[in-house]
Amino acid sequence: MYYWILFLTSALLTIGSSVLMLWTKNLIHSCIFLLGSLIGIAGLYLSLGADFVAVTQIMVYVGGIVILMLFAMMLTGGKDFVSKRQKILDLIPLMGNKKSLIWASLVAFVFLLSQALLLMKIFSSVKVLDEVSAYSPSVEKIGELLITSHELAFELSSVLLLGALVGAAIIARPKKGRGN
Amino acid sequence: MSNQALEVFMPISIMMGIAVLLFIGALLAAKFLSPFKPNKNKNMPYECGEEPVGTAWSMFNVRFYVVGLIFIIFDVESVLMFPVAVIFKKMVSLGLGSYVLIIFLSFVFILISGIAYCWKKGDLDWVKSYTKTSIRDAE
Amino acid sequence: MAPLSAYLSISAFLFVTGLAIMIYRKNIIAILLGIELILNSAALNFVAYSKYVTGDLDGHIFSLFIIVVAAAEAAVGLAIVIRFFQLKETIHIDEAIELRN
Amino acid sequence: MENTIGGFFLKFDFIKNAIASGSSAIGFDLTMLFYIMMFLVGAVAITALLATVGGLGTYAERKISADIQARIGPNRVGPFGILQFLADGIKMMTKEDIMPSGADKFLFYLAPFLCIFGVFSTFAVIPFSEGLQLTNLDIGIFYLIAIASLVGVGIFLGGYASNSKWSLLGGMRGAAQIISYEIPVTISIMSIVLLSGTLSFTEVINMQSGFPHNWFIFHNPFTFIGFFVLFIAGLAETNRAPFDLPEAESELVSGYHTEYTGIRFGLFALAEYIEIFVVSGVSVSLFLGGYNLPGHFLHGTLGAQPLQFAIFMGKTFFLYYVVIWIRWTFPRLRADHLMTICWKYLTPIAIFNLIGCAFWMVLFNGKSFYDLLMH
Repeated sequence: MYYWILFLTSALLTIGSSVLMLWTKNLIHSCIFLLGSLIGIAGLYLSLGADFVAVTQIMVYVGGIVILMLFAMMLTGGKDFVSKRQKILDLIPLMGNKKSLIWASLVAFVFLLSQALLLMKIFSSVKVLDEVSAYSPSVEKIGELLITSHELAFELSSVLLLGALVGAAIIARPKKGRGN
Repeated sequence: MSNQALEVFMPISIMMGIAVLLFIGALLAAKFLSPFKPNKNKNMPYECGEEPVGTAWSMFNVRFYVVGLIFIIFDVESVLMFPVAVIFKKMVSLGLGSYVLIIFLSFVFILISGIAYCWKKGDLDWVKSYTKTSIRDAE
Repeated sequence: MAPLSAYLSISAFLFVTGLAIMIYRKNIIAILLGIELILNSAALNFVAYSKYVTGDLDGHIFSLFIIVVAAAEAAVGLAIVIRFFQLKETIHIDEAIELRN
Repeated sequence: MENTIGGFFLKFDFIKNAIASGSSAIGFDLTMLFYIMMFLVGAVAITALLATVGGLGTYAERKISADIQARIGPNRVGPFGILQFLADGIKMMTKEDIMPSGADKFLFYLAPFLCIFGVFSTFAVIPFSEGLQLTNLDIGIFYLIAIASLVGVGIFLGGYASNSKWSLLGGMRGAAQIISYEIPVTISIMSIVLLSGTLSFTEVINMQSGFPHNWFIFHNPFTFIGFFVLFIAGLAETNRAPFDLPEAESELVSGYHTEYTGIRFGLFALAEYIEIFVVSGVSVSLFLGGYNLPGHFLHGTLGAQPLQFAIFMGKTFFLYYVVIWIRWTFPRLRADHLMTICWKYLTPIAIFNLIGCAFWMVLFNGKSFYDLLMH
């Protein structure tokens, strides 16, 4: 019962926010709808029993990435973000006229169909477990995995983050001599 | 029911629901109780009594972004460190303390080297460093 | 429990929305928002498969690392956007044409 | 399910028997219904408690500040003015809710909601007593850190949506301050997680079995420093003096809630006062022994619940008093000093504590300082 409430609310929040995110003209509203969508995805993780991943999602995205994006928006233009709605064709940068659009969508359709036929075999060979395991707390198991079989990835991720920190700090830092 | 234990998260949903209800209830109550007589002067954004000039948005310093950047890196690293911290005690009791200590310390050390770099380059200073370097360049 | 396909459809929907945002918007930050959605749809797939197909926690670990990479990507990407704005005074994607031709 | 408020009460035989007989009389299992009932009752009780704490917080603030400044303070409404908070609440309800022209309507509504939402959600895991903890999650501490960060988004949006220069400056400062000070808080808490090996509040509290020498603050020298790091950084996260840069009256009028009037300002204020309670409660639970009676006295009985609740509230209100005391004693910091304190003092100290705790675990096998001294 609770599972269904959680699942349906989260799914509705996720899908609704992502549609609104596409629909809205204001960039800051778009970012807030992204926030709603991410919280919905955290709820979906929870409904899958991935409690640690769900909380990580809230911690990193809500507390970090969304605020970082809002900061970046304030640094780059504030209220100028309300964009005019454009015609459908103008929105597709690479296909300026109707003819090329129609041809391209035809080609894409055929391509997708053939891909789907090919991949169908692989997907149908995936066996879903008969008995899905019940929820159990996952932190300790994740900790054990992180220092045993995934230890290299664990250490490398810190190197990746160091690189991101140094690189982004160098890029964003004001150049010397240019006063603030 | 395969999801019996998932219901330990139910109080969280209930508290969230109560927060939503409280917010809506407070707004509705205020709507009925409070007067609503807007006029142009009342709705003007406060600027010490002057007429507001321009939009509210003004150019912000990039240091806000740098602070957010350092924060997010720390945040992500702490997320990865929490599971290891949780099993630290268990590993020590199993006699694997030094192994997990080395893993943990090497992770923390890379984190420290990041913040040390930013410290040295003056990203952690809120005001001074940029002007200092530019003065030195001018000389 | 909801079937695996329910999660997969939500994830596919998120992916398409993210892709649509990347095409629809000309603002670089909006494009980064779309990328976040796409990364999240991938992470959701990993967790769903680890619950329904493999039954172990490797999918969780993979999602964690996706979140880590997403954070690093957002940090560097936004830094580039800010630097771009300082140079061009705009963050419209069509202005980034230095490397054309 | 044993780890929730309902599970605690189901441990007692007479409740269990009552439910069993009730189930057999009606014909279906009442256990789940009992859990949901307990959740609802507990949640409503905690909400009522929070509203009172938030209200009495404003009263206590005014009364204590009056005491410090040799004034009398509110003394008209009720005995000693103790009903002042009700009068304040009614006043806020009846004030006009002004929306500044050019404001972003949607975000203007959303900002106080995010603050309230973030603060209230934390109370699902805060342990008031052994029984009165809505749910004892295995990732409770981590969840609390994560969900509390919604407040930062709320403050930023409050500043942005108002279309006022003061608000925007205050909101940017507030968000920057909150995210900066989250780092020392997280790392200090992590050193406790390292020592206790769990993320659940109840287990952390049960490891500190009552007498002060078992508390984590006196566990080793590093945690002793860690407590002060956590408390100072937590204080800064609540945006209170001396860290109230985002709402500094003398420079930013009122910061991110300059344009907020009436009930929405009230909600911001409520969130702030409850957040102080959260910070104090978390410090008490993690470092000062939480609700434990000395030496697990009466542990696990129904009769101990009021006592445990009183002990937790007593410790928490002591820290609450310290917070108010600090506010009216210290001058406000300068913006650059604020960031210097966070990044150049608190964060390195917190990391040093973390490394120290890790070494302590390996070298002394996790024994406390007192244990090493005695044996």
